[in-house]
Amino acid sequence: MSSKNDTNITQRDVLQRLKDRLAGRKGPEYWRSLEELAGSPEFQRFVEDEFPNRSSLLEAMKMDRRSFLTLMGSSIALAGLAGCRFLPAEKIVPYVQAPEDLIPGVPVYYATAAVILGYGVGILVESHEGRPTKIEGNPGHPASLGSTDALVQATLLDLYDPERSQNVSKKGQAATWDAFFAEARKTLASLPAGGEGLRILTGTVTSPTLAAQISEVLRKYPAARWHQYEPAADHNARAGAVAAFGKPVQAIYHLDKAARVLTLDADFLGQPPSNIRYARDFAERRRVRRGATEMNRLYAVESTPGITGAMADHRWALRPGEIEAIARAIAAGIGVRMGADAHQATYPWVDAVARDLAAHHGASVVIPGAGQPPAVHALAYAMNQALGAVGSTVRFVEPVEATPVDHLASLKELVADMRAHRVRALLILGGNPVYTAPADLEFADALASVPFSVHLGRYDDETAATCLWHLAESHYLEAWSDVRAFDGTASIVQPLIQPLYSSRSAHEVLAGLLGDPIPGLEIVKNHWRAGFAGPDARFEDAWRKWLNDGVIPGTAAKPVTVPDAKVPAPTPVVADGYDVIFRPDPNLVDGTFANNAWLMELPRPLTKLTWDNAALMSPAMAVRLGLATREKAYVANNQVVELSYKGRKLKAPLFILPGHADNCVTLHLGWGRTRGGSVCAGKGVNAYSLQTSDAPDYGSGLQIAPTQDRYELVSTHYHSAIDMEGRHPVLWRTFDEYQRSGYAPVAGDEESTPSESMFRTPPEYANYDGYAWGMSIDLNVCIGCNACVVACQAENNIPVVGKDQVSRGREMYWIRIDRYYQGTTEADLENPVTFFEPVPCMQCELAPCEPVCPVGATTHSHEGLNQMVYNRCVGTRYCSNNCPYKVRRFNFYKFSAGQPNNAPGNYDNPTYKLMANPNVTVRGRGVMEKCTYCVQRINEARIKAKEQNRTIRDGEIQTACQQVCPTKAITFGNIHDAGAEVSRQKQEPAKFVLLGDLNTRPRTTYLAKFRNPNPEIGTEKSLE
Amino acid sequence: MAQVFPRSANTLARVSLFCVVAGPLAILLTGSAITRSGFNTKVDVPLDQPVPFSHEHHVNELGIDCRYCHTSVTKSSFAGIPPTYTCMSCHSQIWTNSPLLKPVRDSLATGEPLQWVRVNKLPDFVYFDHSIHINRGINCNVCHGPVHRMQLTYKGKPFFMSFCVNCHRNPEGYLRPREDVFNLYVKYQRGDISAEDRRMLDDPDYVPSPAQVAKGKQLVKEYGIKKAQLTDCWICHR
Amino acid sequence: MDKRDKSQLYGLLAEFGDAEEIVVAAGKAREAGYTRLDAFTPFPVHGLPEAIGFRDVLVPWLIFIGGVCGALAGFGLQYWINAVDYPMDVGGRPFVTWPSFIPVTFECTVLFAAFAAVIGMLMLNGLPRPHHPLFNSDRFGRASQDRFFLCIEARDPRFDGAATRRFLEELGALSVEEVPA
Amino acid sequence: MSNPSTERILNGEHSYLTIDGRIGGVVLDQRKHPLPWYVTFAIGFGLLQVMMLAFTWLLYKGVGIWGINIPVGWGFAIINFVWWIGIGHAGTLISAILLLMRQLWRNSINRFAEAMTLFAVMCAGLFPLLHTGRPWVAYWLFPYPSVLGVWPQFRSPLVWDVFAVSTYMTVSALFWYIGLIPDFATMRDKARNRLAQIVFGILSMGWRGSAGHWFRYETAYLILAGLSTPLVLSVHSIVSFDFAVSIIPGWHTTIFPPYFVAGAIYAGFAMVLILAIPIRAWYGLKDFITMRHLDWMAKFMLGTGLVVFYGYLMEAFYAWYSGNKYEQYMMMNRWVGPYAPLYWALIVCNGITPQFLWSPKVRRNLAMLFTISVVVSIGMWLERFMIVVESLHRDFLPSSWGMYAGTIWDWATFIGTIGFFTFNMFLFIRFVPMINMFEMKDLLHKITGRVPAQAITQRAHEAAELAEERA
Repeated sequence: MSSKNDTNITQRDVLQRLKDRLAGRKGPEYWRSLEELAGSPEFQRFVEDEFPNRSSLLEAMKMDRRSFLTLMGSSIALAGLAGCRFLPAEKIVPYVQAPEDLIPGVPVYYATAAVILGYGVGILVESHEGRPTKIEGNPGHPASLGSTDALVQATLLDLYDPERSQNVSKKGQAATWDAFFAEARKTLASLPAGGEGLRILTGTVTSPTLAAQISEVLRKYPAARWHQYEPAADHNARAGAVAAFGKPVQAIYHLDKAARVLTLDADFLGQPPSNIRYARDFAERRRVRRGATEMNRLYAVESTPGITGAMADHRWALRPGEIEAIARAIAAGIGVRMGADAHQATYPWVDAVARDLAAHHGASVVIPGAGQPPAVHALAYAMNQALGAVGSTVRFVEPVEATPVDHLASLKELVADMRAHRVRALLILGGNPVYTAPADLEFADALASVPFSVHLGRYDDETAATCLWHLAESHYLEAWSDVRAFDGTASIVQPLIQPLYSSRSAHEVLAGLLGDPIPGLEIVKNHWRAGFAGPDARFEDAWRKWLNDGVIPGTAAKPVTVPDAKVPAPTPVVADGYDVIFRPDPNLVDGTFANNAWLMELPRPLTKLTWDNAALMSPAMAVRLGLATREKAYVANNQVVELSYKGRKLKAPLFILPGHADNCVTLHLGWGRTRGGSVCAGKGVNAYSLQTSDAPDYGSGLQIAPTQDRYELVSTHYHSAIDMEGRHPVLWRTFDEYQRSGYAPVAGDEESTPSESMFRTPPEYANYDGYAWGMSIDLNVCIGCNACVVACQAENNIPVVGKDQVSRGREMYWIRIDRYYQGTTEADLENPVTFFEPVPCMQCELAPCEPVCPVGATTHSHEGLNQMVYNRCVGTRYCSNNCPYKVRRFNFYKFSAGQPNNAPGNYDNPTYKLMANPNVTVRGRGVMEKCTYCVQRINEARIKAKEQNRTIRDGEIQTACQQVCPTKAITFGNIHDAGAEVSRQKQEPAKFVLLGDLNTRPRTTYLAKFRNPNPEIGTEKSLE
Repeated sequence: MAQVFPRSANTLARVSLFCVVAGPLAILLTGSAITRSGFNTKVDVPLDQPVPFSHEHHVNELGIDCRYCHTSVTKSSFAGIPPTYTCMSCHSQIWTNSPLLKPVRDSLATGEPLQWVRVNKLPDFVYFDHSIHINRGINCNVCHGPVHRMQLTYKGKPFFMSFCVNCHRNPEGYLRPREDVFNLYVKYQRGDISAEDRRMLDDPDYVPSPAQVAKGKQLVKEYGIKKAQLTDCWICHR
Repeated sequence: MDKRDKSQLYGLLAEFGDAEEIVVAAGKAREAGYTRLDAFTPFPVHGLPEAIGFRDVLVPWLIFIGGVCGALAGFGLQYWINAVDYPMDVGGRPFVTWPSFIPVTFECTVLFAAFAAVIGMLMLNGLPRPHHPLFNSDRFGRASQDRFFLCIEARDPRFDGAATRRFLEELGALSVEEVPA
Repeated sequence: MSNPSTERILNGEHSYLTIDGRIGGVVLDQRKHPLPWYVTFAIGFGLLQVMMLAFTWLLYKGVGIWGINIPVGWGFAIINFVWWIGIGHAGTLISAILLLMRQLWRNSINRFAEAMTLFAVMCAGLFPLLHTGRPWVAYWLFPYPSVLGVWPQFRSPLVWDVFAVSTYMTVSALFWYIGLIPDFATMRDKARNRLAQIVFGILSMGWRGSAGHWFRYETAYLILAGLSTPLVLSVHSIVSFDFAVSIIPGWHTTIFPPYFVAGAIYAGFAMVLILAIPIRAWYGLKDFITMRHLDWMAKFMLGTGLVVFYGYLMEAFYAWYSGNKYEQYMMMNRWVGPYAPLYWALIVCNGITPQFLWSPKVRRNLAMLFTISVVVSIGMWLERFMIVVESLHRDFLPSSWGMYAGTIWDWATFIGTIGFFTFNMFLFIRFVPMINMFEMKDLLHKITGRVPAQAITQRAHEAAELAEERA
């Protein structure tokens, strides 16, 4: 029992001793042992160091009673205890010494950066007594501007994932960090001079510190080599730049300056890490208000339908191989000197597009897609130069990557060397190459020939299984690091919580190997101190400021001037049989997020598929192949097809996707995992097993054979709603019509609310002079990215229910994004106009759900909220039946406890308990739930305002969905305040009410969708 | 045929018939009585604590302010339980080796926190915020009973919903000027406290006088309390 | 007969073969001035109550009162809850939406009335009464099956053991027996 | 037998004693029960176990074991609830309404029709309770002064249901018991077995059948009938409000109350026939439940069946006439949507089948009559399926449309309650006189009585006057 005054134990020793005690323990057992440990003096002192946020783990385990009970108790309480009866006697445990700036019950926010595919997105993390519970965007960060996306939101779940690898293991046997470092140092020492045979494999590295550490390794072992492979990175852009300018420069687009945008198969609204910023900038030019005179126009050429194409004013679905030809034709049209092989326009609209782009010199931009060959990128660069875009809508900057190399080449080289037994020690820092490497490289068996292979990763995945050593990697919320955003801006990644398990960051591992094992904080801090111009005193201030702001000023990538882009010779179009297209999954990307239940269940933006990927193809193609009938072409059937490509075969369920390019099949990567957690293992089919290194993005020569197998895919849109069933859930106009009509109201009689109601609302409510909450959703800038869905899930403790339950129509999302197609003709079927419509609870003033509740569990508040009281609900489901919007969700089982079949990502698991928002009740079995307009945030703001004797300011309350929205499509506020943004939007002629004719008087209203088609290409009439 | 039943059967029959009707009624009434009784609510039942802490001694005799220990009561939903250090800030000087305080000293020595038994507990679907109630001049005793008189701490009021709703419907009787919230204990100690306030502090079944209600109405205006809203479900349940 | 054995005698029970006879017999008995008499039949015989001079109109009134109480209780409860105790905005409806209170009010009316009917009928009939002197008679069992009985109680001022027995036999009773008290 | 409509409602040469013997004998002589009783009872008992199992599992796991989902929040539970409640209605109708209409033929069937009502309502009552997500707090639907200070929400049809169904259950039980008292007395007096004497003695409350008893008895009974009549109409109207009050296309209709009540009586008579036809054979009660009775009931079925069919036509008409796109789509969806086969099956069962009853031959053919009754019962279940499921599964926003199918547990619950019903019904047959004996005797007297009632009353009055003169 060490006494208070022995002070010569440094914090690290303490950590080390604890870690040693915990070494080799897993999962729940580990938790218990921590609980036992929590009281021990060294641990006590250890958690009371200068960073209060780091004491969180201990509090979570012992201190924070109230918040904890909110979670543990509520399920019991909701299991039918009315009032305060029969609650178990419980302990209330204070601190021994309270951390300085921590007020129990009051959340604290810390700035840090989320790491997505190696790039940073600035975030603010809400922490309750040291438990990170919610991620918000950092308004000061260029890649975020206060918003985030589904991926960033979901990284919170990753942190608490109980299936993360929790320790060091050798050949699957539990080991210790010490054992690893000992063996590693021995191995390194045993290498021939210069570290011959030492290899490091990483993904994209933008972290200055990590880059420095790696180069230090390379300095120490000159013969060692560093390889990089990031499957979902923008390889072609790099190659394209090299082709066009002879050096790897990076293009950054400024869509807020662009009046005309042409994407060549580019999903700039959906592709991380720049999607959040691009979406915001794009939306800025697209909002249409009364009197608006301009609106940007988006042309999209794409093969796999994506949210970018869905937003386009003109969209053409083409085989990926045909797009270069289009690019050349348009390039020619806007005056790029093409030399001899100028391609002739193959489509009537090409010239119109070219003219339109050219007409907006300096205000138009062409964006090449990640999936397009370098040539297309080079062409795009050339077009942008010709359009005078460079400097306005496009900037060329130094690459943000520490060392921009051709990843695929780098990987191939590594594999070759491994086969030739030239690799003695391989250090894989992050990533899962065994799974993500193209099939033809057969990475796994090459790796098997490496005597000393180490894998540092968050999961015990395919690579971990193949390597000699597996090291648990820390989540970015538990380890110090730094990272650069897509535009180069650097941020310090500061942890909010002690590592939940015995894990370490890449920094700590490298430092350990370099024989100088210091904690991550010091590694990162030292690196920046070294680079800091000025005295240490000022550094400390700067450092504190960086941590506080979440960005390091002046670190954005430097602009570079580029010569005129060389236009490469056309690549011959090979089109035998069908094309196969490999695309990162919209939610799982390359598989990095595969074990994240939130993202697994989250319906894909267009297919609305959950828990599976599929072979996507166009209706016409399915009909031609006899896989579907013309009448039912758009209804998902359970066919399984066998895909044969370059001698490899893969069976995949078929999903018919309107708008998919003809004669090609899309497979989303990231699925069909064999290891790496129960959430991802065995879900979907592995597209990598068809991918080859010579054509990683798409290739021709695919054969498709129907099989007798059937497989049930689950899509949350039971109805693919190809037309709107004679209904008008979404109203839209063309921008031109709207202007010419003099901004006439969009909603006709049929859609608008009757002025009369049968009953008089009690004056106490009708004439209430306090706040009146309302919401407005601008469909014109909603890109259907799902960020709001996940944000809501994180904020409101919404459980995951699993594929089986989703297939029964029991998903729990409080806000859903409806996807509608317009048009019924076959042409429409091949390329429909797509609409997205987020639907939360409408908070009707004359709510149909309320009068039918027998126990008054759902009633109206004076502020106009449709209150749902879980603890009063008996679960008759009558309210849901009577809700015309079907936004109510019911706990058919105790979903919060993972029932019926241990659905992951729920709230009674010890780790997930830490994640839950203590201000929102965790719902038990048999109760109804629904969107509350984030009433916990409203109440918090109201209390704060009252204490300061003021009224709540406009914008002070942000609902979770509003806060996360990259395009700021959602506005919330007090509609009694005429000056409030939401009130202004409700005055817009574009305002309409969903199912207004039912006279439910919703507080949530919409702004109509506008489309801005090019009159030269064929004028469309909007739905009348 | 002969008599099947003796004469007594007549009375028996009538009595049993009566019981059939009255019996269930009686059971229901007993049930509800038990629900409301201390047996269920644990009101007035001191719980066994590691240290026999006396609020009366510290508050009333020594006049220590509530906020000295319950630091976050004005800032947070959670009133806060004093860390060991707070106790020791005095008890490192006085009663330094009183056997009663051994657990406290041990806690400091070992770093093992004190484990108090929770006295006032709300169900987890009820979201009560101390700071706003204090801010609106609601004295601790309104909900916690005569704390300043408790030698051992016990639950002062049954936290039934009807109890909360009663005050949320007519707050006037319980509102006080902000500065008085903690001041009242000082006044009480000095003895220059109004009879009304004294009753409020001492009497668990305190019923506000008309005069107080009138004053309260003033405060409602001053604080801009929207009375109607106070009984909306989502004020307490989320 | 003297007081004593009159006191231990309940009355004379005459047995008849069918409904018409008992009505006639009952009528005759009334003519003869007997007042404390009662008739027992296996099913309701029309005219018999009048014949023995039985009148009672209490039951309908009890039921009516029950119904009124029910209606008031039903509507009153709903009104008090929604207008006084905890008025809430439910779907923008007024606090007192009387049309939607009708069903419950109606059901309460019927329920209370029904209870009044049953309890009233039983109590006025002095039921339950499993023990009764008449059950001392061995033949009385058939009153619930196929025979019709006329009983002249010993309490009747004009009751005279021998005379009354003779009177009953003259009425054509199949049998006349003394029922001990 | 010749033309049933001219046939008598009491056959054979009967005296009061033979009536008692034939009916009461069934109960008093426990030894001679026909084999079918044991078979059917065994089946019922078995299915009852299935129900118990289903409900246990339900309480353990939650309503998730059923097929319900969003949008179809109500499934079998509510379908069965409405179905059973409907069946119950015939009993009250026969005993109350026909009594008021002085229909003598009701006497021989009202007793077990009422029993059927009770047991059907028991089955029905289980569902509203158990379909809730948290049955253990279902008592919140009753108004009682709770420590929460909150009350039920009386605008909700579900609260109306609670009151309607519990009142209906109570009043039916009282009505039934009152009707039994004189018969219990008879049993008491017939019984030779001491135990039977005591049991029936207690149940009969010492009934002596005095003129005064009978007088008050008849008043009370008549008024109870008067109360039950509007009650029975209100109950199914209120049940129909569960749907009519909502805004869902296919639910939101004013025609529901009459259409539901008619449907209820329709289903009820079908069930009475299903029970009566075999039982009268097994227990040799053909004298009491004659072809005339069956004929009458068949005609009732035909009549109510036509009303129900009219209801179906009206639904279609309103859908078209309203010009409301949701209503119109709802109707189209019933006709050609995924559940169309069920809809057309319903039309065949409830619309076409009963038309056979126009022919006296069919009405006289027991096999046909029995089959038609079964078909009608199925049809009425389908009707509720159409109303509950087909309206919900495609309402306003295509994005939230869904499908519904009952799971094995849904079926277990449904079949189970049928077992529960049979179980109760056969206990009743064995231990309670299944036909009202005193009313049959009354009937016999009315038919064979020598002296017209008026004359008797006349004579009585003269007697009374004379007596008064004397005094």
